[in-house]
Amino acid sequence: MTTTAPAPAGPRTASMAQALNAALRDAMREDPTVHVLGEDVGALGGVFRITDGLTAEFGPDRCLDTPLAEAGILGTAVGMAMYGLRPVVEMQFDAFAYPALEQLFSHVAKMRNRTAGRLPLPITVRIPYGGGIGGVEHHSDASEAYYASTPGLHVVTPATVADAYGLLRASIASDDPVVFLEPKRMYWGKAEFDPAAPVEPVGRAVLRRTGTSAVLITYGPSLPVCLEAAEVAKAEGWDLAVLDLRTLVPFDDETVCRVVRSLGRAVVVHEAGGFGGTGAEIAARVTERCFHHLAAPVLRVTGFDIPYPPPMLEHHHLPGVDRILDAVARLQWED
Amino acid sequence: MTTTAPAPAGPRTASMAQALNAALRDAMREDPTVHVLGEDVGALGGVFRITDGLTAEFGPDRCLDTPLAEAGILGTAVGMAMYGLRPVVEMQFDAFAYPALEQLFSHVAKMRNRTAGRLPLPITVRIPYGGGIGGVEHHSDASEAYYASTPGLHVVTPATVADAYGLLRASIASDDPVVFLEPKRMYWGKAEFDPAAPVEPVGRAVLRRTGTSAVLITYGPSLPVCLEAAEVAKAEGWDLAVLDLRTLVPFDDETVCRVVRSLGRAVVVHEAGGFGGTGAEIAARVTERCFHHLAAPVLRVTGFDIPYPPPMLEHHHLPGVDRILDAVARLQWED
Amino acid sequence: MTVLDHRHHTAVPGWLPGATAPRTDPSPLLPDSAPVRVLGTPALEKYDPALLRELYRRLVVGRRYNQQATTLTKQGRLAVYPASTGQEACQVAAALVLGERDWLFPSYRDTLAVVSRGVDPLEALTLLRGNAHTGYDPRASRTAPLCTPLGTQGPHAVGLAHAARLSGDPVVALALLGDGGTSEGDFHEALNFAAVLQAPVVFLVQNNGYAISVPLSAQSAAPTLAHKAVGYGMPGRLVDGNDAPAVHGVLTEAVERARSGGGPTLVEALTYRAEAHTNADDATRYRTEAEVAAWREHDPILLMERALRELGVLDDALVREAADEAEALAARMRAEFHADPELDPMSLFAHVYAEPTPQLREQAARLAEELAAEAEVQH
Amino acid sequence: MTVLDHRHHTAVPGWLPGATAPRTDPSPLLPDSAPVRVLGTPALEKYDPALLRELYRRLVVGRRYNQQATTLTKQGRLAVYPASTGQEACQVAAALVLGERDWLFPSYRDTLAVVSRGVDPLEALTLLRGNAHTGYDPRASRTAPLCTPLGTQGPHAVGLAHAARLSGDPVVALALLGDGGTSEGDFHEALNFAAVLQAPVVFLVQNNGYAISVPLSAQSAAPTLAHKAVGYGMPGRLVDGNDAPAVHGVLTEAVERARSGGGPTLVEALTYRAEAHTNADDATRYRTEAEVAAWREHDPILLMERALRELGVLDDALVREAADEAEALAARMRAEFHADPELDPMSLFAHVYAEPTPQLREQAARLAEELAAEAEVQH
Ligand SMILES: Cc1ncc(C[n+]2csc(CCOP(=O)(O)OP(=O)(O)O)c2C)c(N)n1
Ligand SMILES: Cc1ncc(C[n+]2csc(CCOP(=O)(O)OP(=O)(O)O)c2C)c(N)n1
Ligand SMILES: [Mg+2]
Ligand SMILES: [Mg+2]
Repeated sequence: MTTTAPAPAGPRTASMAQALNAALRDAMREDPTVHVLGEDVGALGGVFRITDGLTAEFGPDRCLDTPLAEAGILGTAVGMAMYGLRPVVEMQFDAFAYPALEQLFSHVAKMRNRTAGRLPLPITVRIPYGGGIGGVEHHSDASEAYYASTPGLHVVTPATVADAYGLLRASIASDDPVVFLEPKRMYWGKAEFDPAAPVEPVGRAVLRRTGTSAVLITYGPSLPVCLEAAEVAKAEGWDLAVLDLRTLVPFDDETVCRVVRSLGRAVVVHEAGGFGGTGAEIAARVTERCFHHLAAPVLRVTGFDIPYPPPMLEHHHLPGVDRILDAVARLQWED
Repeated sequence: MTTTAPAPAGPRTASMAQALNAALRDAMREDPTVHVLGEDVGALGGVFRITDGLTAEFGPDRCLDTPLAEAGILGTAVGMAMYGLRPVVEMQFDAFAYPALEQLFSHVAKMRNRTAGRLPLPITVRIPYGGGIGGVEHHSDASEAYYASTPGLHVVTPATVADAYGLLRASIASDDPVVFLEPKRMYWGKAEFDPAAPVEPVGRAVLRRTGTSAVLITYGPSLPVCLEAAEVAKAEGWDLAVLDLRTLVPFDDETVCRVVRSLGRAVVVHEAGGFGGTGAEIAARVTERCFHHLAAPVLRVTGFDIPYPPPMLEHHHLPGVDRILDAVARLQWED
Repeated sequence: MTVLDHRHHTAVPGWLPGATAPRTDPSPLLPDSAPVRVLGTPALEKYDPALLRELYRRLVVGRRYNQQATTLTKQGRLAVYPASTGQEACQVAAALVLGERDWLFPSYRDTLAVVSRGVDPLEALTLLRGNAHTGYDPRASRTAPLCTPLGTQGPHAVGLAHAARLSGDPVVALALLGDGGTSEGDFHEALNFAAVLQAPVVFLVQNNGYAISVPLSAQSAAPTLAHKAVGYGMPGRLVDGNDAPAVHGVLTEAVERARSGGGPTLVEALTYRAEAHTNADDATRYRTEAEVAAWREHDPILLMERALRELGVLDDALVREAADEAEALAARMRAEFHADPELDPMSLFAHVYAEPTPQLREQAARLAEELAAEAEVQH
Repeated sequence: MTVLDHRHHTAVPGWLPGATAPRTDPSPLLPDSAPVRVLGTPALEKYDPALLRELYRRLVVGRRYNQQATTLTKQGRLAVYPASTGQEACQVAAALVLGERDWLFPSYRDTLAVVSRGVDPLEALTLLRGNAHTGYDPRASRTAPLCTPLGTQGPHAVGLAHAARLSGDPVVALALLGDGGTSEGDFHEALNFAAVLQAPVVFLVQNNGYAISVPLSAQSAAPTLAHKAVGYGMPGRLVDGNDAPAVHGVLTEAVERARSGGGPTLVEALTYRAEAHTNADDATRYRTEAEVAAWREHDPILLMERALRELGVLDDALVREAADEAEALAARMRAEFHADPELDPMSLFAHVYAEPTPQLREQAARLAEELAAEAEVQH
């Protein structure tokens, strides 16, 4: 894996990994209470190099290589936050955050509430999630539903280089705990971005592509797939809008419902399994709020309800352009 | 707490706690590979007395008081199942199953799949769940969404004394892992039941009350509330059907859709928070499959999206008859 | 003063770790092996009489607190109460060894330690009364919320102590755990992080012989729980947990070591849960009256009284003073807990996030409507 | 034979637990303290020459296996390969000490132990090749799936051993873990359950100095990882993990103790990860060439060759035999892994449950349609 070179100031072309690294570095420069901790975040810079160079610049106390124990890492971060620090925790892979779920569900998500607001926990938990990189089992789970269904957590997931920087900065600045889900297969994709240019705030969905036929509602790793599908759909005579949620909690009902009401047809796309996935919540609430504007049921295009497949079979599991277009075709155009 | 007296054979009046105890005892009598393990399941008989008398009858090897560590308990059960035993694990309360979530998600749910069917894990994980008993924080979580959204697990939850016995027997007999969610506030309610009388199989929803106006779709602790609501609704001129899902995974699309299509109006009721709750999946899939039969959107009546409240406030959180009737009233009868 | 006699203890069923292996002074096995006092306080003379009187006073008040809370529970004024009766020496010593700016990380059974630290019983008991989760201000009282998920407060104590150390702030964190809690993975991870980070934290395991119904022998096969320190490279101490001056002495040593950069210590205090696990528990199902009776001989207040009388430190004035303070506290508790607490249903939404989400605002509005409607009906 | 010299080791940076404390023979601190061999095998003479030859043969074949798997990865034939190069003594000894009916619980790095047990490389490597999760039959081979979530296989080994013991079946379970894995809560819970249940299980911690980039000194402050045994009341053993006969000896003792009802043992084998964590890792970021070079002096095969020559056990015939077997294995691996594996997309639904749910049947039907459509296009 290559080095995530220290980010120059100002507008630049950068990969999402570099943007995340820049966000951490800038946050640590601006706020001495920001501390990074996790496995291999020090000399190695993390297995994805997101923390590259932080220990060199800020020292091992600010960017700490912890012992190998996720509950211990998150539980230690809780104590650090109780003291007044702003910990940013790195979980190495999605499935390796599971040992920390008790700390997350019973303490991180609840501490502010159980202390009547006296003990907020400004903790950001960074989790590389999802598949598409040929990872072996336990390295590709799309685990967002566990977090999104837990009151007390914000759940944020960027799908662009600019959002990677902007949303991570906002998450670290938040006084509430944030589960920050990084679409690991997008780490290496590059784009122009300017750290100084503000992004839409946490909690706001953004229309990545306008359209007149129907809207694809998605987030994180599925955004590029949806944009590609929208391109291909033109040939079939469909002009598809693409909406990037960016934040699963809090959910942007206002924007989502505005778009759905105006178009009357929607497909939700994510790579996690469909059953009990976040797509269910999106489809259910959109239907509750926009029922009489819908020409067809809100359909879902998701991964199958199976454990994540081995690398050589994962492409059969992940929602692709064809499955999205099939769903669009089922939006009862004849009506 | 009182003793769960050994169950006599044949038809009887019993509490759900007694029926569950009888199911364990009968399973252990019939199958020497059935082993119970957990915290305080021995001499104490479990904090809810569900395992009362099992160590006395079968000895400590068959009903084992373990050290206090839930990941260790479930992980040990995995190894026992690998050897050929049929472990039944008791988690003491819903939130205390969280330390075992990594074992559950990464091993229990996946083992059959990751070994191409060569290493099935016939493990039943019993979890008393939900509120309504005045429990202090961490003792009343409705955590079913975490399990229902995890492929590889069956998720079963009884709402009657007969089902408590029948579904637990079926779950223990299953060659797949089952998360068996026990509505703890129903433990002490008594009813007539006959262990010899078979119940509908796992995976089948049952209509507890027929009706002509709309259907309340529910499960576990919310069934009595829905039945009461249906009674009260008569006064308002609504004849409500009540459907008890009994099993969240696998989901009984057939029965649910048949009922919804015939009535055109449905409300899903559960006490877990609404956002990302199982009600979202139910509403989404019913809408996908029955869209043109729906006179109104499928509505949800759930707990709030908050950490479980302290005992003196929990009744404000739990869905009650009024909230259910309000939702029924919003089913656009004027249409 | 009275000495714990192990031959006697081995006679107590269900108490020992491993039917065969009797507990012995593990000093030689413990690192940094200053002799581990398990046989009671050697030279009470070396203790400041003022401290001994203070410990006595707090023990007496603490016992009364436990009795009153238990009574309030019987009267339905508390939802549930896990009494620390019999463990008062650990509870008051834990409170007394901490400085103003130090932090305490209690479990659900440690409300006496919280009250002994100065938190009002009305605030310390909201969790068990059922009107609120945490009733006191953790920052102001430097006391973490009562922890129910076992072992999980261990890493919190480590993180706070570590953060303080990084800031050059001489704060020590003291985490209270039970014997059962030592089996949880979080206990292991907390001790390992503490040792690796050399965090100024002290872990006090109150080994009261049981985790609800499970005896120590089914919880651990270690010679003592203090031996667990060895595997983390930190000092371990075993102390008679019913000997208040001994507990105070061992904890003071550990706190001072932590404050002076010497890193964490694991202390095992041998004590006994004199009451059932909680009022909801039926202890007769899993332990004998003989065992309970044997431990009455080792009651922390009994031991303290005997010792102080021998030393001539205990005069009638002190006895009366302590008794009066205890009664005053009990009276205040009766008065305060018999009044119904103020409850605000809308508080359910107030602190889920810094700002309620749009979804929570909708839900709060719905509840507000319901409450208004109910109020209507009342008129 | 060559002896590990600790003054030399202390000169090796990043390797020791705690910058200051050099590792010394911890025998006096370990319970059941038979001398813990950390300084190499004392009396090789007492070993059966046939065993020594067998160990040598397996070491040579094992090294070649690691080299070939690494090459296949460079050629894109494996998705990823965590080499056990430098740890072959632990890998082959672990395989050799187990009886037919015993169970092995390997981690992702232990495919050599799995192959050395008799599983075909083609089946042992499916996880890392990417064509399937577990390629072998765990029941038939008495080998659990390669475990990736660290420490989680510990409780599995305990449960299986416990179940076998209850059935009067003389099975022993051997769990392979890394130094980093000892920090996980599951490691703690596994050892505690094993000791309390007196389960016939052996925990072998291959301490190769690193958890990816994190040196042992940042992982634990314990004098040795073997010391962790003390806190569970089980014997701990520290052994030169590059000394194959020594590892074999210590494991054999532990397996026999377990089989004869003596309960679990924790064995720490001091070894070194000669390669990067995996082919995807860049070890130059966190360790020096000097350190790697120092450890080449202690290469398990080097040590074994020297020792056997001294004993006169190593003749040219054995050297040739081992080399031929190694080459034959490598040739077979090249042939087998250069062919593309058979893949069945529909297998994704076959084993999620004993019977596919109605939902999975629907989803399988949809995929089948897609595949049929694609097939159409191909024609
Ligand atoms: C993670 C977790 N599992 C289970 C429980 C349920 N529980 C509450 S108290 C208790 C026993 C605790 O024993 P111990 O740690 O010795 O503390 P003690 O009650 O003796 O003070 C158990 C099992 C819990 N609170 N948390
Ligand atoms: C629970 C968990 N957390 C994190 C990881 C990611 N990870 C894979 S290997 C590794 C290092 C393991 O080190 P060690 O236990 O010493 O074994 P070694 O790789 O040295 O053989 C880590 C952190 C994991 N696999 N599981
Ligand atoms: Mg206890
Ligand atoms: Mg290692």
